Amino acid sequence: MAKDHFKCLRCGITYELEADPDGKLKERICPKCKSNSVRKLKAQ
Amino acid sequence: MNMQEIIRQTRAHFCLDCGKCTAVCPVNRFDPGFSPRLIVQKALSNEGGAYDDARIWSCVGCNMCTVRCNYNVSYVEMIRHLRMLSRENGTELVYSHGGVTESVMHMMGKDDIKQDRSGWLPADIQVKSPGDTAFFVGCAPYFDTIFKDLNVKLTDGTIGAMRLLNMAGIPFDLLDNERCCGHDLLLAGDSNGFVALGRNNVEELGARGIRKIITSCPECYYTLKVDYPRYVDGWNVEVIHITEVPEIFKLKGAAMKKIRAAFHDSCKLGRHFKMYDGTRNLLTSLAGAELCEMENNRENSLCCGASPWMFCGSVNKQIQDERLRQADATGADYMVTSCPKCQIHLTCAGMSGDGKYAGIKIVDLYHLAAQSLAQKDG
Amino acid sequence: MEEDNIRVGVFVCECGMNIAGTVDCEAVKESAAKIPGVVVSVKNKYTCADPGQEEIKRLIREHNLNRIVVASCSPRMHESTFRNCISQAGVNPYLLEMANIREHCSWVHLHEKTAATEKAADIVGIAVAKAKLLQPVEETRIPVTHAALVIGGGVAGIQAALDLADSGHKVYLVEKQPSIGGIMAQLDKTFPTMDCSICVLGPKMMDAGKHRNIELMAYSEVVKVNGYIGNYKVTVNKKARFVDEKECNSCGECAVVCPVIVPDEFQHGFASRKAAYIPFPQAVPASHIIDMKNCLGNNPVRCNKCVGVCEKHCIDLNMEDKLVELNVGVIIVCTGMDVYDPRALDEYGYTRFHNVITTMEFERLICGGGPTQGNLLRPTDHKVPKRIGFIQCVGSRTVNRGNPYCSNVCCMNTIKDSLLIKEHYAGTEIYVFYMDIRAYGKGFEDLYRRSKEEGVHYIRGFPGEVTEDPVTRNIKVRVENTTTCLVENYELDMLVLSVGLQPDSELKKLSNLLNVSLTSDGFMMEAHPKLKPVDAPTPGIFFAGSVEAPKDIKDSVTQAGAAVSRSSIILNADIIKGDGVKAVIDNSKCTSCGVCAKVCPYNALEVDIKAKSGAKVIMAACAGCGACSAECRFDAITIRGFMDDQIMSQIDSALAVNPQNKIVSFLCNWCSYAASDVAGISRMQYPANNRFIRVMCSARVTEKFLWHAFELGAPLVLLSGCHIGDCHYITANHSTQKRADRMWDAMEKLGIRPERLQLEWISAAEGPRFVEIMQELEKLRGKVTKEEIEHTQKALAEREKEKAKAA
Amino acid sequence: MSNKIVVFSCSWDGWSCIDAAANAGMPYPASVTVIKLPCLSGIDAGLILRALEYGADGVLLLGCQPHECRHGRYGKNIEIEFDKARQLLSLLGESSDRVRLARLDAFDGGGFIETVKSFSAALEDKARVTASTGNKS
Repeated sequence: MAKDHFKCLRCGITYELEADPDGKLKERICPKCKSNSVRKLKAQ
Repeated sequence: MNMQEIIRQTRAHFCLDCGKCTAVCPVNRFDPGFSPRLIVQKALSNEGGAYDDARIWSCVGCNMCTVRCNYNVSYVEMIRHLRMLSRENGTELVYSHGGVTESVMHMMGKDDIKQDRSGWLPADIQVKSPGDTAFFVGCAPYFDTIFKDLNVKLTDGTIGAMRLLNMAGIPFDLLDNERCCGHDLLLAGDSNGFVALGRNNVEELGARGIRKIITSCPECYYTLKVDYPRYVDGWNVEVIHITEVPEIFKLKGAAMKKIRAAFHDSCKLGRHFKMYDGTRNLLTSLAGAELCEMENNRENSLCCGASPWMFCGSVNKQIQDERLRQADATGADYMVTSCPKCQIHLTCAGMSGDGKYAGIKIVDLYHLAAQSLAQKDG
Repeated sequence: MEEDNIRVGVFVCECGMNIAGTVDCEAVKESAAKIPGVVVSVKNKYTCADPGQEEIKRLIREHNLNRIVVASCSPRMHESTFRNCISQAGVNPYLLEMANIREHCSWVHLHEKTAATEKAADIVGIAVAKAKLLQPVEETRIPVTHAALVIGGGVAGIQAALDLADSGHKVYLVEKQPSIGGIMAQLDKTFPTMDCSICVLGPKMMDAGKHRNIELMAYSEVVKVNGYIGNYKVTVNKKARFVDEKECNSCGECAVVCPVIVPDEFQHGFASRKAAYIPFPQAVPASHIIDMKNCLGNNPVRCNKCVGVCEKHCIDLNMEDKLVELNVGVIIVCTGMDVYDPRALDEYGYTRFHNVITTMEFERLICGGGPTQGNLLRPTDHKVPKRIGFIQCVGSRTVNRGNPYCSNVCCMNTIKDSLLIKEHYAGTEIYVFYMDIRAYGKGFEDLYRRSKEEGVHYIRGFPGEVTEDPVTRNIKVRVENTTTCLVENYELDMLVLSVGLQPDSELKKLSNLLNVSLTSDGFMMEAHPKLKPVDAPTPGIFFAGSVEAPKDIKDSVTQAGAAVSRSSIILNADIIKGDGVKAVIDNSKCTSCGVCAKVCPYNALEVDIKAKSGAKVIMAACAGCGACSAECRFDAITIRGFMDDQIMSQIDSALAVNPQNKIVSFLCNWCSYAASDVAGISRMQYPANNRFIRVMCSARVTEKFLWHAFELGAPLVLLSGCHIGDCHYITANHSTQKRADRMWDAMEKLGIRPERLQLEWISAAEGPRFVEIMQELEKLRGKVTKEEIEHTQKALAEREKEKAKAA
Repeated sequence: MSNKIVVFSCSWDGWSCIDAAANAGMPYPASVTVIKLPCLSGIDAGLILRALEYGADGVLLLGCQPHECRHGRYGKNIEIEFDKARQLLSLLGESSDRVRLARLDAFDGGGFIETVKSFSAALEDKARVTASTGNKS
């Protein structure tokens, strides 16, 4: 399954989520600090 | 994993308590005390102690419940997690067949063994070594020995599958030291045993540079494709089932005398992967058989009645008996399976009991197909 | 843009001790007085009170002031008060700027008086900077076409059309089928009162057909919708029915001679009709129709029998579809729903066993006007079934073949059906297989109790699959009774699948025509689920009935009334006034690239990419979010009241002194600004280093603004708006997220830490979260070093140079 | 001699040999564990492999001569299972000689000691060979 990688720009953690096949925009919330300053990292 | 995580992962909290799962459960048909719904409800309750309920060991893992469930609650996964918890809490298992399969799987999980993995291989099978694609044989050679008394030849099926690949010009390598995929250990809740096998398979494949696996065994297919990515570190191999190799279907068969065949879907290939047509196409176009569907077929197919070598009791025998009755009712010449274990269980059921269904000939799909092609060539 | 004769008046409010208790208002007044362009700076105890307002008016006159800054509370509190006030003094109300030194300052920095005073002076400075660039704005005035379009002639549409027509408005009622009536016309009885459905609906249908204010367009479909609130242009395809509906007196002679026999869809295929037919006896318009798909008339050897037999000569087999254009002010959508098709759920055997039927089919079988004259006979042998089962939730509350929601009407419908059976055939055994009975409405529980009193068996549990006895054709089910935990077996003569409701299969198409959104369930999305339940987000479009969610008749009728009431507000006005905050195109810069039209959530921009004629704003449709302006790469779009230069100069002012200590935050008007007000009202304390700039929507914030802040040495910038899904401008904040992604990438390329641009969604209720974010931001600001800021400024200067070179 | 040997002994002639050895004071290594069963026909390949899986170096099946079987099973079943176990061991790449089937006459204490000793020696030899070849490769 395709994964999207994210980095929280507030607390710095990175995490991954299963990519939404529809590509629908969803609110990003850092699982640790609940910030929305979450950057989607480019696929390596 | 704790109960909360298990509930979340299996979507058990969505259970609507509607009872559809129990109404379709083959085990419940013959053991009214077994209810997938109640196991899930028990897991959801505050006590969360469903794992010490002895009934969790009765599930055959056929996935009928999940297919019917409004919210796709993964009962089979739930059962597996409960079994793991139960074993972590010291439950000793009663295995059928004197536990020989479990011991063999455990011994295969040792790092320093050197198996004889090709002694049974006929000379005409062409193996391309080295190569980046491997044919995953599975445990058929071991089963041939263990179930010698049933007079089943499970390697015929795997050899058939390899012949088909040879004829279709698909090159494949064989592993010198292939381990069991571990399906049965995992489903029996033996995660350590499973991981030991997985780790050794990863090493073996890595050492040989294998990038892709073709297999004909439905359970190997499921385990390598679904469970390995989840539970085995370093797994990075593409897994396809032999019915997903398009070249196979270009072969021309049907030279044999027309036979009538009742096709028995395996739970893994069927309900888990919804692959119903590839096998049937092989049967009709390559083996040239006339397909006779049983009363329960495709998604509604009845399980062969036993899964991970545990608890083979009266309930399991009754499920198998019912399946044989359905095959008999079609009046077909053969009952065709695509899974070595279905073949073992149904053959055994046919031989036991009052012998009413002893006459049903149970054959492997790939064996049948390869035979038909060979006769045409010859 | 700055005019020479800008004369700003600053009015600093003490708000009793609310502001003066923390902020030194005298000092704020003094510092404002020093800003160039400020002519007067005064302070007042309560600026909003009469004496305060009088002073503003007096000073406007005395000093000829033409820009007013009131430094007091949140604009959400008193902006309209002061706009009124200055317009009374002859100043355009949009020449006012409020400096929020209460909620944003005195209340949230209670213990830092020096810092608070400094911040208040900054806030006033930022307001003056914007005020100097304010331009007069005229509110838009939109004339209204006094007619309404009602799409869909089910019970909701009929009710809406009648109510609007009765209140004197012209109504076009467009119905896809040859007759109005919808699903209600097919029902036998209605719950909970057990009224005859067609008996109560029939008269309403006739009224709608005859009303002088209603133009009924049956067998017609909306094919195109243009325009905006008050001025919709709608094209309707009036399909040929091959019978002049006005002339036809439904004598039925044509049907008698017609040789073609086809299944009757109204009777769900249990009866047949001719190709020349009337959909049902009570149909409105009461006219026959020729079913051209089955008519022989199109064959070379013409049948033509009907034409010959029609004495009134109203049959014309050469009739063609006609496109009709309508001008309407509002549109009410009442297209209803579809019934779930149980063929996908084949374990219930609907496709395989004839004695398995759906609830809709049951309605026809039990109805006196149905194919069996109300005799309940089972399909295989036409015998009265003695044992009937109902399976509930077929296609509802599931993600596995069906829909995830509760379909709302099926429980009550089954209860009603069970009573109908008991009424006609008292001895019938009835088994209802259910998981929850939802009898939530007025009179519903009574009906449920009556059904139980009549001896209907309610069994909690669903059959997993259904089989048929090949000889008797009886239906066998195996079900776990989940209350007793025992699996039970039932043999039934007939099984009724209580099918759920789902969105009309063509609703997606219609929603595209109307530019309205659908929820994830596929039904219409409301402008606000609680407070605007019958408004579409697009102004001037309303809905009623099951098009919004599965509903029973009563709720559909209630909603029709609500939609009519909302529509009347528009139809009763000659002119509707719009807010002045709108997009404005500078056609000299526009390249007609079309990007703006793509991001506009309201379809308020028209761009002819080929003709290169420049973008055009449909003022009535524009809501002023500014997404277009921020996306335009050519600076060709700006937003009245939130112009680029105004915001740029606010940034200049915010960072004029000690930029390294400050955080620039862009707050959207509806959510994050409201949250900042909540923090203020609740006296929650946070660091005083933040400088806020209000925009209507976070989507308005151009990359240019953000770069500008960094150029001026801002250590940290916050971009904030409503949560995704809650945007006041439908989906405008999706542009914000995408822009933040682009900014982060660009910053990284330039060697600027992306962490310095923060993005937060803060709802109007999240005061505490707002404060927490302010505190977190201050921590992040502390980590930005002087060297880092200098490096950023250098990098950005390089970038500018290269850009200039490239140009 | 430290090979761990598990002896599955039938409770008739097999057990009588062990008894006789003990009565005659004939010693055998402490690493030999004896498990008494009613009859060898109750043993299946699973049990044999389980002993090996759990760490036994060898499994010795000790029973009556076929015609002496008190249960009338004549040792057919045990031969099938013994064969299965040996075959499975070779499939696994192990020496099939790790399992040995011995049928002794009643009270043959010396025979029992002889069998255990030769089995142990054979296992020892095998282990040495494996170890040396293992070193080479």
